[in-house]
Amino acid sequence: MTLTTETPTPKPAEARPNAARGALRGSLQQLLAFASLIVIVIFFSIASPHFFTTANIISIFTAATVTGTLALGTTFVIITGGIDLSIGTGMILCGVMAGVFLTYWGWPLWAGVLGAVLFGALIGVVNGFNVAVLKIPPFIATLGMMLIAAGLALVISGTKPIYFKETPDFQSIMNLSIIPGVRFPLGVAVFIVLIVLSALLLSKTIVGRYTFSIGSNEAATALSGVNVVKWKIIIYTISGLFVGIAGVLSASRLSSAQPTGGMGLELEAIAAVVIGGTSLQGGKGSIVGTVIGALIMAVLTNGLRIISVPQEWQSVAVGLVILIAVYLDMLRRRSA
Amino acid sequence: MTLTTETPTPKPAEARPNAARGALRGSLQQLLAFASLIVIVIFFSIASPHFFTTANIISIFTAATVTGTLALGTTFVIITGGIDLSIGTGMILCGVMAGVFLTYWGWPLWAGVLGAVLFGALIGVVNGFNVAVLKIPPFIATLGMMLIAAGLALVISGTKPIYFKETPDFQSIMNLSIIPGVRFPLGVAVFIVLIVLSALLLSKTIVGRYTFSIGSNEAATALSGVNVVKWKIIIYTISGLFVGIAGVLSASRLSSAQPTGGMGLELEAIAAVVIGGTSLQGGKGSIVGTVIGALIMAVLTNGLRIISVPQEWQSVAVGLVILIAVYLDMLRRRSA
Amino acid sequence: MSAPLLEVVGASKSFPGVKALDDVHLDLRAGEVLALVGENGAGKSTLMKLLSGVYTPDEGEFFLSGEQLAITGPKQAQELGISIIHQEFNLMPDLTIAQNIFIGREPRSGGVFLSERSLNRKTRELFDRLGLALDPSEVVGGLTVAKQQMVEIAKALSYNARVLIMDEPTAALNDAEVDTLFDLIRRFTTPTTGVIYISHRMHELRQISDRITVLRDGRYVGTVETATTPTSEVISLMVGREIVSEQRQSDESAPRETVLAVEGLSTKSLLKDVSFELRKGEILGFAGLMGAGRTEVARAIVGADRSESGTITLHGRPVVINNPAEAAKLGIGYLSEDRKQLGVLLERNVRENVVLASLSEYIGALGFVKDKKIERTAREYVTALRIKTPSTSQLVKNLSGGNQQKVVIAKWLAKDCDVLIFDEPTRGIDVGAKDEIYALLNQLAAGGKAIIMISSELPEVLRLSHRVAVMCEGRLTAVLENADATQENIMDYATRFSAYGTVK
Amino acid sequence: GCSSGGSTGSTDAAAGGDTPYVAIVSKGFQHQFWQAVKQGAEQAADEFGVEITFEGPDTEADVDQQIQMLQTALDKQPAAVGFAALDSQAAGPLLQQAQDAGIPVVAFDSGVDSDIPVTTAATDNKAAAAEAAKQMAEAIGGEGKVALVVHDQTSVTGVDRRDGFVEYMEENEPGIEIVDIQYGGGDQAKSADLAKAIIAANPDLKGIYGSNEGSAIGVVQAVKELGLQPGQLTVVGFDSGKAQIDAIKDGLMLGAITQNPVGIGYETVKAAVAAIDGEELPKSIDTGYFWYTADNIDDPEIAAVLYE
Ligand SMILES: Nc1ncnc2c1ncn2[C@@H]1O[C@H](COP(=O)(O)OP(=O)(O)OP(=O)(O)O)[C@@H](O)[C@H]1O
Ligand SMILES: Nc1ncnc2c1ncn2[C@@H]1O[C@H](COP(=O)(O)OP(=O)(O)OP(=O)(O)O)[C@@H](O)[C@H]1O
Ligand SMILES: [Mg+2]
Ligand SMILES: [Mg+2]
Repeated sequence: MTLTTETPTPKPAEARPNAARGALRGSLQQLLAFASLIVIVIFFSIASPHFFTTANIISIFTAATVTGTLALGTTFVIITGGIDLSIGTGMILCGVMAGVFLTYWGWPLWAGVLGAVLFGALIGVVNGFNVAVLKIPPFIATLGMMLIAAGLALVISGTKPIYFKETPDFQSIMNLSIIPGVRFPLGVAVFIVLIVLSALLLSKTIVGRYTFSIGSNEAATALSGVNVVKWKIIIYTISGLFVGIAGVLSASRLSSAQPTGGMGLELEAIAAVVIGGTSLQGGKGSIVGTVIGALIMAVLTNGLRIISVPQEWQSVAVGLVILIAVYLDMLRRRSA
Repeated sequence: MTLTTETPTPKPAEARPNAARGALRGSLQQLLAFASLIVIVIFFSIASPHFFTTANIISIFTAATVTGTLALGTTFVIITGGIDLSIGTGMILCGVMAGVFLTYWGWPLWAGVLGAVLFGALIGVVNGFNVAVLKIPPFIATLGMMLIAAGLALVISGTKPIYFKETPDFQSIMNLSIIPGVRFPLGVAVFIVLIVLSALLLSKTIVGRYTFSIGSNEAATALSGVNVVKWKIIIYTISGLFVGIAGVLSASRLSSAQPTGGMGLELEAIAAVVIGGTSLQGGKGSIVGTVIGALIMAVLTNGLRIISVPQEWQSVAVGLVILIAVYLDMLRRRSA
Repeated sequence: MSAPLLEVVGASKSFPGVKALDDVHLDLRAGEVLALVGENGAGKSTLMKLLSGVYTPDEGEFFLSGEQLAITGPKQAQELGISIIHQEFNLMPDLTIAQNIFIGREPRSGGVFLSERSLNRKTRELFDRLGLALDPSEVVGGLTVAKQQMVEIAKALSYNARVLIMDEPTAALNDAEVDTLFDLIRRFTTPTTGVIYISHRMHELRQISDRITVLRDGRYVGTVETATTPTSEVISLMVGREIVSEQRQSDESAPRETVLAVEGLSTKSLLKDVSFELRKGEILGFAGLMGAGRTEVARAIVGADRSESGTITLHGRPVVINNPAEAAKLGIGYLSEDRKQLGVLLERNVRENVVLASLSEYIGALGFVKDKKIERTAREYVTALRIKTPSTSQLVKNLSGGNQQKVVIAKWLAKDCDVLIFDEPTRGIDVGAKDEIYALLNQLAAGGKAIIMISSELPEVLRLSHRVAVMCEGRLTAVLENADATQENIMDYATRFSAYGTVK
Repeated sequence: GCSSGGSTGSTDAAAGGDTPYVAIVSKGFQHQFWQAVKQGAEQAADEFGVEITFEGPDTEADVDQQIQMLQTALDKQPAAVGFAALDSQAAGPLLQQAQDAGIPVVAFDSGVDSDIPVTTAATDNKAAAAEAAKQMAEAIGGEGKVALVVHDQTSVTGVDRRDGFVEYMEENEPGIEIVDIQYGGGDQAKSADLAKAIIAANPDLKGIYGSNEGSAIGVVQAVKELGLQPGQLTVVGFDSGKAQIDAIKDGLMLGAITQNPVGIGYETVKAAVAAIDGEELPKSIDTGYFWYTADNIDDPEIAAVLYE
């Protein structure tokens, strides 16, 4: 005997999401952010002949690489219902550590890069520990880490930029042109690989499953026998790994480890994630969305500069686009 | 079997927390933050003879006034479970508006000040509208507003500071010494009045009750016939009023409306609120806590400078204190 | 006889200021269904949480087949073979049914990647075994409460448990679904397994249980054989007094004025042309199967959901209601069925919850609230509804489910509305309290209020309603006078439409 | 001409109209100093008939943001670029790219550590800071404790203005002790709060040096809030702006160093135009600095380089 033979069978009027609809809705959501992106691109292409050129498109991707990498990692954290404010200054600290390993300590290139990335993971472990074990709310745990990382970057570097004198090749990581003739930088290729990896991680692996599960209902996930503490630490560590990679990419791009800055980058990355349809309440989100969000931010910044909008108006424009993009997303969700 | 007719009377084992205990618990929570504050004050008093002097204590209060005012207003928003990232740059914009009203448009002092404060309320209304009516998540709605306000401050001022040439008295609002001999500035007195007002508002009025209700369970509050949309707009407007007041105080202190800065101040204010025991999940919080939180931040910054800790270490120290203070608060709550 | 399957000896558990369990004993024999009953707050859920590793006991020993257990956590309890369906849902709304059921036990392909296909296949196998018709890839958040409950049950059964604990599994189910559930339980109980079954529905105990253990005020009262003990005796063991047996609502023929008239109410998702009138002083019961649209009618009336068309006339005047605040202002109160999500402020105290809907009546000059008056009102309702709480400043989350429900009722009583819509007002409430709530509803109706009462329990509908409205698939299929209504004809009207909305 | 700092007209020009387009990427745009540079650049743009855009990062810590701006500027294929590097090394690959594309680069404000720029229009910040130190030493009679409130810990200007001051004192004034160096990010309120802390910790402090407009005004603010008598504490500053000018006139501040920001902007565009026309340029253009006090503040030569 089945449940539904007793009750009236589902009828068309019973507009409830089913699997097919769910999938469609998922892609619609990305479609909407994607549509925003297309609209913005078309607008700038009409407004300036310098916008839609190979060189400028590569510039946009290059600009999106560092923030985008941060956004990829923090997507995991946000889907758990957390937040990571330490990614901006954490990235700066990882860049400084790359400088320390390579220039001060003379490690070989691969070791220094690996070391910096793992240092990012370490920041993530500490964040994860503070959030999962000490139960400090993510906003505060990572706000504290944001300040600590900013301070440590200055302390460790001696408040001076570190140059990669010993390993001149370091700058190739971001800048090496891998397609002769078109200036397609290696860093952008790295970013694309990271996108694919994180998409797989989020949608096809157990980490991804628990990321969604924790964000959806943490208590229930724990009651189901999942070691939520362990997995949360792992998820923050993943975010930290991306912070480390972003630190290396950014230092490589600047051919130097700058000990300052990074503040505000976390908000940019979070904005990219949310524009891409990931909910700050947790439980919902996608990598594709985050990539589109990061591209919207990068295109907007670049395009406004290309069409020479006075700089003071640029921040107004970005603010408005964030509001409109997320509002449209809300509208769609409610009508769906 | 016989039918027993006794009604279940409360038994002695049922010694459950009563009103008095609840109140005690509330004050214990503040006690803990207060204890942290005392420990920090004692530490610095021992470390430097210059710390615990009348002049320096007044300096600390002066430094706490602007951030503290922002923190008071944002306490309401945070208790509803929201967040307001626009308070920092919003404050800058309100200062600029004071300059526009008083210097460019030649309004009388009272009108210009009122205008700037109401302009802050207007920012709050827009935030409230975006959050409550358009249902944009508070983090994003106010992040957008943060960027818009930063841009508008530059646009409106023409990227120049505005000086209060027409109304030299404007600077008295913050700087006038109201107790002869000890240089107790009027601004600090204003701050103290704001503390009392906001404490009354939060604990004794209908706005305060609904602030807690909405933060506790918004859907249930709405179904109970509370016009949640209206009250949320009101609550964001209250935060906006405090932003306006902070803008006036800050411009008055500098005798000029500076069109830049303000970014990062929102995180400082939010940190003060959270250190004071208000939960970012909403539903819990107090003004006393926020004031203690703001004082902890101000004492820490001042004290570290007084004992000449190298500046790069200061941000590490503040980060650590935030983590420790909130961790201790968590501990206490769990054991309670 | 050999050792019982599961034995609890001398279990005690205190919360700050509350002794929830005091030296409780319990034994579950292999192959039986043991019912656990007691008033709201008697400690049933707490005892089960000790068994499932959610709480650690202050005192007490547990034995499984004679072997002493040390239960350290939920996962370990599951591994020991103790599976539980909690009173509150524990599902991840953003995941699919299959993902929910196998959370923590995902099948993997090649060691790294998850295989959605084998996950769905395993789930379908489970459903086939259990006789459930659910789509494993559906997202749980979009399911009805009843279907979510079935997912919970399927999840608990998917562990090869020896002891299955069910904490009020039928609170959200209708009769047909309850039958399905009982069928599952009977299939589950083999000579090596046992079920502990908690419910406030007395007639269910007779259908499913072998023995009944009674708790009162955190203490063990006794265990009786179901077959040889009359229900009235179980009830008096539970509440320590006699409950008047069921009686039908006497029909009053005097014509009364219409308070609320609903004409042609339709919504995008479900409702089709719903029209009815509600009269002063009457209780209009709404019956129907799960998903028939009763809740949706209520939500559309108070403006919690948008309606596509339809007019609402209140006291003869047409009104437009856009949100619950406007409804409340017009004197229409809605008491929702989902207590935890939509009813109470769990983190606030009893007092604040009681006056939430009527707070504007407690405002003095300058917008200050009158705390003393609030306290007086709150205490009044705590006494009147016999809400079991040490004081009005107790946080609602620390009350038992039934007492939370009473707090929600108190909230609407304090508001003094002309029209009250009670959606499943007795869900999760013990027999004694139910009786009190029935009396209250009658008293309110007698006092001139117009009441809509949505209930999935037919006996309750029949007992309380002056008239019974029956819904099926978003349509109103009948409005019956109490005298004409029987369980049989209500069920008939509730299944009036076959598939795709055609009339039978 | 494009005088309003980047009207959309410049794109058309850059697209191949006959007016050459010069993209200027500075170290900032919000502060008065940069606005004055921009003003000078616009003056020259009008005079020489070129289109310009002027932009800079939000703070002098945002090296990355500046690099993005330079990249975008190059993508617009300008006739020349004016560039004030926050970090020369960081800009290396882009400068190379500019050179490869045949776009001349004019460095301004501080030197770019590279052969690529055709010339550099700048103030010697270290020498200017040393001048401030010299004036301070004279005012306090070569003896006592002094402190610094610096706007930035890592940027070239911040470091040069700090080191120029400190090194002068160490080399020439054995009687003067530097007791504290704090960084206020150029934010007035923050600088005021930290100056107050320094004064509280060192009651016998003789002087404070503020390394840019915001820092200097912050120090003045601290003096006001503490109610110190004029002369009790010697304050020297850097840059101008109304508040600083007023403080000097009121005697709260001894004097300040001013660069010639309008001149920097003007010379940068002028040099860019020359480079576009293929003219030879000197390796560096010194735009100079001045020490001004209440006495010489109204001299035409000084008044011309101050901005309000
Ligand atoms: N976490 C807690 N903190 C404080 N008190 C609690 C807590 N959990 C339960 N209690 C109290 O313990 C007692 C027993 O509660 P329990 O939930 O076990 O009752 P129950 O028998 O399941 O009632 P119901 O039938 O209403 O579900 C109640 O008085 C309740 O208020
Ligand atoms: N917000 C919503 N989104 C999607 N479907 C909904 C929504 N609200 C209600 N429904 C669907 O509308 C139908 C009517 O549900 P409703 O709750 O009104 O039924 P009911 O008769 O009260 O039954 P019960 O409460 O016993 O489940 C259900 O199928 C439900 O899933
Ligand atoms: Mg229970
Ligand atoms: Mg219902």
